[in-house]
Amino acid sequence: MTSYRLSQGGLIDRARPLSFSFDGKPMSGFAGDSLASALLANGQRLMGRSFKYHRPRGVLTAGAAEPNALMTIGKGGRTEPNTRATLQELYDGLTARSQNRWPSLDFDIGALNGLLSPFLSAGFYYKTFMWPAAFWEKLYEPFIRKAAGLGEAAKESDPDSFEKCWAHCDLLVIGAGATGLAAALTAGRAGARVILVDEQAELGGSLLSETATIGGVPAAQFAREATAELEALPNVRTLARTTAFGRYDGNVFGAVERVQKHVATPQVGRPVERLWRIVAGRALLATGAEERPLVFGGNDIPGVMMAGAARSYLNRTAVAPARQMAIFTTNDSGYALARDLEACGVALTAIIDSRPEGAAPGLYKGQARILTDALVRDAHGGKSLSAITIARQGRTETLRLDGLAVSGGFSPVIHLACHRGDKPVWSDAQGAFLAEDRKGLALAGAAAGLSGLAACYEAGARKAVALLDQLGIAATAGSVPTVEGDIVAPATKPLWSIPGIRGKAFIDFQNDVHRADLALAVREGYAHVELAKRYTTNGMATDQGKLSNVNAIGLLAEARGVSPAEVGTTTFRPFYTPVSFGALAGSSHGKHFQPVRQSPLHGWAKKNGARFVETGLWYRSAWFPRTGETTWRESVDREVRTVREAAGLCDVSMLGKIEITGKDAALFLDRVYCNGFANLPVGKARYGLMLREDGFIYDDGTTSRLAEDRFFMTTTTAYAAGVLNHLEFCAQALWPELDVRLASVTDQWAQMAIAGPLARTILQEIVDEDISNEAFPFLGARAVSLFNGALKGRLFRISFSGELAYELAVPAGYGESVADALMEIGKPKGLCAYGVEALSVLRIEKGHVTHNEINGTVVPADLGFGRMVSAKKADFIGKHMLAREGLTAGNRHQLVGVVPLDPAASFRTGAHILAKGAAATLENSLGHVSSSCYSPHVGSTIGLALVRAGSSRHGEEVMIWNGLRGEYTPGRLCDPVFIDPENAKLKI
Amino acid sequence: MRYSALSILKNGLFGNKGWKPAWRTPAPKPHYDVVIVGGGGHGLATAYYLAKEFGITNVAVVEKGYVGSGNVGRNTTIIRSNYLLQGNNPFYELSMKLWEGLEQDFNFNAMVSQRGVLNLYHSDAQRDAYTRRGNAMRLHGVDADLLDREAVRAILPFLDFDNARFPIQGGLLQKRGGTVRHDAVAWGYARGADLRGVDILQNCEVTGIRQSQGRVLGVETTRGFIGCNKLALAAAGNSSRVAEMAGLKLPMESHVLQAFVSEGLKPFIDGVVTFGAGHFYVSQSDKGGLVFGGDIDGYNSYAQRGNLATVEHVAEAGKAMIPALSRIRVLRSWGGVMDMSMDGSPIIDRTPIDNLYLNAGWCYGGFKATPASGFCFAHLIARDLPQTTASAFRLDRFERGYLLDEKGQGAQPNLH
Amino acid sequence: MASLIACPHCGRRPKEEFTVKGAALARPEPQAGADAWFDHVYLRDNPRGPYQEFWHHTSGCRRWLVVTRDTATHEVEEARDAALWNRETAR
Amino acid sequence: MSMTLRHHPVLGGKAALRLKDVTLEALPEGHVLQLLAAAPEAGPGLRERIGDSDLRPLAPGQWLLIGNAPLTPEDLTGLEERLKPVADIVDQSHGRVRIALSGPAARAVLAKGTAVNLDAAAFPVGHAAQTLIGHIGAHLARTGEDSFELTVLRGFAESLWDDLAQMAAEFA
Ligand SMILES: Cc1cc2nc3c(=O)[nH]c(=O)nc-3n(C[C@H](O)[C@H](O)[C@H](O)COP(=O)(O)OP(=O)(O)OC[C@H]3O[C@@H](n4cnc5c(N)ncnc54)[C@H](O)[C@@H]3O)c2cc1C
Ligand SMILES: NC(=O)c1ccc[n+]([C@@H]2O[C@H](COP(=O)([O-])OP(=O)(O)OC[C@H]3O[C@@H](n4cnc5c(N)ncnc54)[C@H](O)[C@@H]3O)[C@@H](O)[C@H]2O)c1
Ligand SMILES: Cc1cc2nc3c(=O)[nH]c(=O)nc-3n(C[C@H](O)[C@H](O)[C@H](O)COP(=O)(O)O)c2cc1C
Ligand SMILES: [Zn+2]
Repeated sequence: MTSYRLSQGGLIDRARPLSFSFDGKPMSGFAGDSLASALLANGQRLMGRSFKYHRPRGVLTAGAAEPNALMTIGKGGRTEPNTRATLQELYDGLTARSQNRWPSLDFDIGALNGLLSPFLSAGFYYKTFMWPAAFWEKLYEPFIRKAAGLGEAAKESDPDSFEKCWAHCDLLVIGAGATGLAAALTAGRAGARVILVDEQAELGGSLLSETATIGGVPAAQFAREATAELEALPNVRTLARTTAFGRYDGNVFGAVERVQKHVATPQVGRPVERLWRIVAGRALLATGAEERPLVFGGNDIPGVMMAGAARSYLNRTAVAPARQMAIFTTNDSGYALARDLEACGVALTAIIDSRPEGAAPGLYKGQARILTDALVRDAHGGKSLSAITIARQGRTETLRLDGLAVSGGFSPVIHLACHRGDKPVWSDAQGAFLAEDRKGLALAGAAAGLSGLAACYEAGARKAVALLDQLGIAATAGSVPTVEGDIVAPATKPLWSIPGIRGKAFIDFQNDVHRADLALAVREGYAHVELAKRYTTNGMATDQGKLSNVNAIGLLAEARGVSPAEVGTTTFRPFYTPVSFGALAGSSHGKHFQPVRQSPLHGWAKKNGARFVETGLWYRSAWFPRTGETTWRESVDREVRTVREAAGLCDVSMLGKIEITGKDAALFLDRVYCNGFANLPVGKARYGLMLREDGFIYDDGTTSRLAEDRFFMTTTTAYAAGVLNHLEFCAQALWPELDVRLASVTDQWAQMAIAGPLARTILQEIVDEDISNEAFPFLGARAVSLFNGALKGRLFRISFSGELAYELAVPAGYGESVADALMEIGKPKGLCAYGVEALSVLRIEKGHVTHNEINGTVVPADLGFGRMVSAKKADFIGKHMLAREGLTAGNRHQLVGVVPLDPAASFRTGAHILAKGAAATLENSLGHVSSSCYSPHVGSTIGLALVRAGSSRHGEEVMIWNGLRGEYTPGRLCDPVFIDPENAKLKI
Repeated sequence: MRYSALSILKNGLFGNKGWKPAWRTPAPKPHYDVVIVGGGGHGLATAYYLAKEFGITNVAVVEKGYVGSGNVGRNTTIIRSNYLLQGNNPFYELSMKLWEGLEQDFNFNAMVSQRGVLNLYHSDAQRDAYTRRGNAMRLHGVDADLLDREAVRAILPFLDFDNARFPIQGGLLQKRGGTVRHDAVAWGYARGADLRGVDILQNCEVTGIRQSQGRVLGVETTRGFIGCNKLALAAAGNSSRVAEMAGLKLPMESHVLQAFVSEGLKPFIDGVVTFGAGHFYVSQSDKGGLVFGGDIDGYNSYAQRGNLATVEHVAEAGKAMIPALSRIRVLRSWGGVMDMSMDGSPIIDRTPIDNLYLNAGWCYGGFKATPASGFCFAHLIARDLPQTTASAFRLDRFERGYLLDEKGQGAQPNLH
Repeated sequence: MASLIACPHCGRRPKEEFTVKGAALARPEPQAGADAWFDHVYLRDNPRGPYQEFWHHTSGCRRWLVVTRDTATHEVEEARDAALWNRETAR
Repeated sequence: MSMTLRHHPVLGGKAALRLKDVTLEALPEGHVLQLLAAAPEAGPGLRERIGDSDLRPLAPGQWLLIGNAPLTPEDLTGLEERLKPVADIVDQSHGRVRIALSGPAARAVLAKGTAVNLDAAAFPVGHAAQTLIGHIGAHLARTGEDSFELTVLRGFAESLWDDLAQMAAEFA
């Protein structure tokens, strides 16, 4: 055991012990521990295996950048692979498993890859595995795929819930360290609406790991007091456990709150994660700085750790990372750790300071040996650090120890400032990339390159004042509380390469990118920072290069002999840390993926035994099986026959319905339909074709004139929303001078088709007015009184089925009752309910088209509607593109009917049409079957098809080709109207 | 330098010091026979085939960024030839055939991996549309299978079959579809072209097109004027901007499409699956990340980055299709700018300017086309005749009314 | 952009509430001729920079807007009612 | 034929959901009239013509006139007459359904659905907006400090109710 729990100190709650397990081993920790600190406290320093070489790895950081200590936690549908042990709070019963090792973490066969590493250099796979060609998919790739990846995801669904939320504020503060707290306090006290987010379990940032005092109290206590004050302000919202993951246009930030990721069993009714979309007037990044590792041999051996992380484990969770430590630093911050280690009684062998001049005089008062102008060249050990080799003034020295803390300087955390494309700027003075303040967003504190608690506090307050000032909100910065015991670490010159390294010196720990890989990338011409990234995979692991990118840039700069400024960074992109699908999806999945839209006749259909089918957001009644009917076809055939012989009732409420009023309504319709509407008499309906501006048919439907200045339009179900948008476009953007007003009334009316020879007889029983053929002829449309004046409805004499038919619209709330009444009246006469399946058969028999035929590539003439296109009108939408050669050519696909030669044979929609005897090639395809069904009327399968020059091919024998199903049906093209071509039935 | 297991072994033994640059970094020559604008997949493939198949080697590819900085380096790597229309299908099948021999051809492992592309359907109408499509494929000799629900379940038991808002009814499978390692395609073609004498000029942005008497003389670039006998545009999302330098206005808009990758996982899903009830498609890279995407953001953009609303839509559809995605974390999102043409299909054609050639309008589907696009564009440039499978990709088809509109959405690019 | 569009009638609303149609172009006169119509329906300037396009506040006031937006930065400069645009600019 | 006609309120079967900090209830299906003026900028004179009914802005030149009592056809024709020529009426009494949401957590519940800033300063009592609540469009009106009314398309009413109930669950 090397790491261990200190007997006192820390912010953990020793009164609340928690038990958990790692790789099945029971362990214990305390409330306030992270999984990583608890593992360390249990002496478990080996926490994972690397991606490629399966190197043993321990925890390197105490935060979001952790590349090594990734584990799988949870069980079943709650399994979470690749969880950062550093950010996972410990809870009672937590189960954690290590990843990417076999058979065990301790003994991992994959580690043999390390021996092959000369042959597994960056990009080696692009150069081999090509022969024999067939081996790639059979052998090489499956092997590579098995080896790749880290954790294993569960295949079960998640039992917990997720949600989303919007929030608005004047000032969003991201990061709740000294800087962020100062900003939030300043803005909050001024009455501004503030949101303060921090990814940690508790607000305070590095204050929670700090031993300095602020305003006379320990830093952590100061943070807690500040938090309490903020939480008491009604205009401030504090969100701990919340990571701002992305900055989007309009200063909208995405953030994810881990609401219940720190509990064993989430409470039902509350989400486990919540996605916040924060609309920020102004935002302040107080996200701190990331400490940079140093690139020496064996820098990945468990026991090597970032100095700041070591401080955090020591001070915040009272864990000593090792028994015998050394510190390798390029700056003064290492001395803060030295002081704290000694205060905690951890042996400190040496401080290896790369600077010739060492630390500022008087900064360090401890006992450790100080080696200036010295470098750690190599670390040694297998699964645990055992020694380091130091190079100093040409000599080397080996120190035996079990812990090494490193600090290679700091990289401000500027990700969010760069998500909208802003490029960071290299600062030689800071030895780091900095982001500039932009409209809507500023950076402060360590995120802006500052060091020192007092300076950060002051900057946070000052920037908050400035940002609020831009919004016209007055605030004052107040005075900075006195800070004592802070070791301020001014920026120092970065140390990129260390000479004489023997072992592997890692840059990207998780992806196992080491120094030689970068050198190879440069040698092979992949020296551009983006190419080097892609060729070596540096920065592409789950930590997205938080620790590795700047070191890689520094090394590339050295190799290319240019400055880091010239190399530049790769692109910062969301997500700052990875975000779950669950959080991004919220509650929209499973049955709740999309809302349900319900017809007012849904209840009626259900009572009548309907089978439903999803159509867009609607559930439509598809057919109504009766006892004894075993297949859907039996029911549909019966429904079709009943309509043709007696009558049927069908729910057509989901057709789009648009009310059009205003004195120019008729003129407007004349412009949006290709056929004429201005002359439509009051009381009449007309079928209309609506084109797109490019001349192709957009939608069809009937429109009725209810009054001089009032029309009622129906659209297809699928295009209802689109047609209204389109009409509004025409009315508002094209012809605002017209007085035309549009309202969707789809939901206002329950609409039912009553079709069949007995339709009138049945309907007349509830309609007060005379609806005889004379009084109410085909295409009549009028308001009617129902049930002796009890209700007002609208009646349209239109027919999709080819039978005598009506569509009756009644106020939706009465729909079910009216349908019930009609069923009751009609039943003795043979009336049945019919669904969309029968509706479809009826319309195919009649040769009526739907969006199967109106597929966005047909013009009116293709469907036999050529004569509907008004030649008289000077203008209508689509008129001006119709004359193009390709739209008038004789060999266009045109609507035809198709039947099998053998009535017993059948075919399906989607089959292609080939000329009889033609070879089965795509060039020979004449078209396809767009709709098909079994027609009880014809006594065989029938279809509608779009076939080249189809209208002149009636009678031609063809092959109906469906290779996909192995069905090849000889057939004949014919007129698309299979029933009552003279339309006699419509007019009785 | 030939790549092989042996070369790896040899170099590995000597500290990997012997490798040479994959392509040279030449200075621009004053004049080339052909200058290709755009060092993406299409531009590089065009150069490669010009040199290899048509013997034209005095060629430069000018690229404003680094090789592969455009869409070839940011797409979701899906290849398939499941097209519907006669003007499209044979071309994409040609491309598939070229993929099938590509790596041996250019001696670079691009990980062409035919693990299958499955398009799910959730309604009879979708099934019928896939039947039509599958039959078009079959008629051209392309593999296609229509699977029912149980057959889909057998391959992908963890899709949401039981609690879905739009239950899965089946799917259209192209077994020969799959994925290819995107960057390797750019690098492989670059290396192959370079070996045959093509100059690849990175960090060289075309800023103007010099013309005289209706002919192009050459291009102004950030590295000076470069003359040419023929100028070929393959600038993907920036086609309108480059064409404008020659005074042409194109039937297209630039739109952003986002893509995503999850944290690395042990094998989770083998082939490519697309959701039919929303915008989502996913595959798993050989490195272990789930690579996925959805619909375009829907507004004109040159920004290479997208919107949170689209991110959410994609995740919603993803979890609706695969509930087990819930706890999987998304690592990174990015965007690419594509030219969305007015009918959703590409253009490979001459232009009204005599020696100016255009390859554009690939929308979100041009990666799979890379080999055939390069080959056919090279054919057109070298012979001044369209290659047969690409003969429908004409620039004047909009004006003449011969559209190639697979979706039937009409002249509104963001609907394709 | 955009995450948010400032609808002149409703205030700032998220992209989800809108439908985008594309370039805000004035419709040619009926007799404008084939070239003008072809240009209108099929050809686009597609600039990198400020751009005017039609957005419909579908889930809000249902007004069509003409939004001036930079296609490189996604910065929205202005959003005005399309009827107003039509009266003042389009003719 | 004489029949007893029954009106089926779409949320008729839903008992009010009373949680600790929020209450959700279906309002009576009275009347909802969509008023459409000829031009967006029209509207003056509206108030005088309709008396003190609850008039809520919907869009430029459009309002919803809302009340708990159903209107007879005669009432409707009367109103139509009175409003001419300022505005046309489209009856949406059956096409729109109202849900009330109240209690100290009402705002927090709605914030899970809508991007409209519900801060009292930005959205005071009497304000109304057509917006998306999650995936469903609805008209949102603030009727009190802690109370709101949602008017939604009939077909979506049940889905919206379910969503609201789910969004409210944590305030039980
Ligand atoms: C997110 C996303 C996912 C996609 N997924 C798929 C998929 O799964 N399958 C599929 O088949 N397709 C897909 N695509 C589409 C595919 O990526 C593109 O169609 C294809 O890559 C375009 O061809 P290209 O490779 O030549 O383009 P690019 O790689 O974009 O090449 C064009 C090059 O031109 C350069 N250039 C531009 N202007 C200039 C100038 N003035 N001077 C010099 N150089 C210039 C650019 O820098 C760029 O490098 C996707 C696209 C995106 C954005
Ligand atoms: N020279 C330097 O640059 C430097 C280096 C190291 C430490 N310091 C010291 O660190 C302190 C700086 O305080 P500070 O307040 O600026 O930083 P801090 O590190 O104390 O706080 C930053 C906080 O932001 C959180 N955070 C980062 N990104 C986030 C995101 N996307 N979403 C949510 N939370 C996020 C972090 O978890 C952390 O809690 C001072 O004491 C300073 O001296 C300075
Ligand atoms: C198929 C594919 C897989 C990718 N996998 C990863 C990955 O594992 N890790 C990563 O950080 N980025 C990955 N990326 C994204 C790239 O890092 C990068 O974001 C993308 O190529 C766009 O470039 P840009 O972000 O530099 O603009 C992947 C990209 C593609 C196209
Ligand atoms: Zn609006």
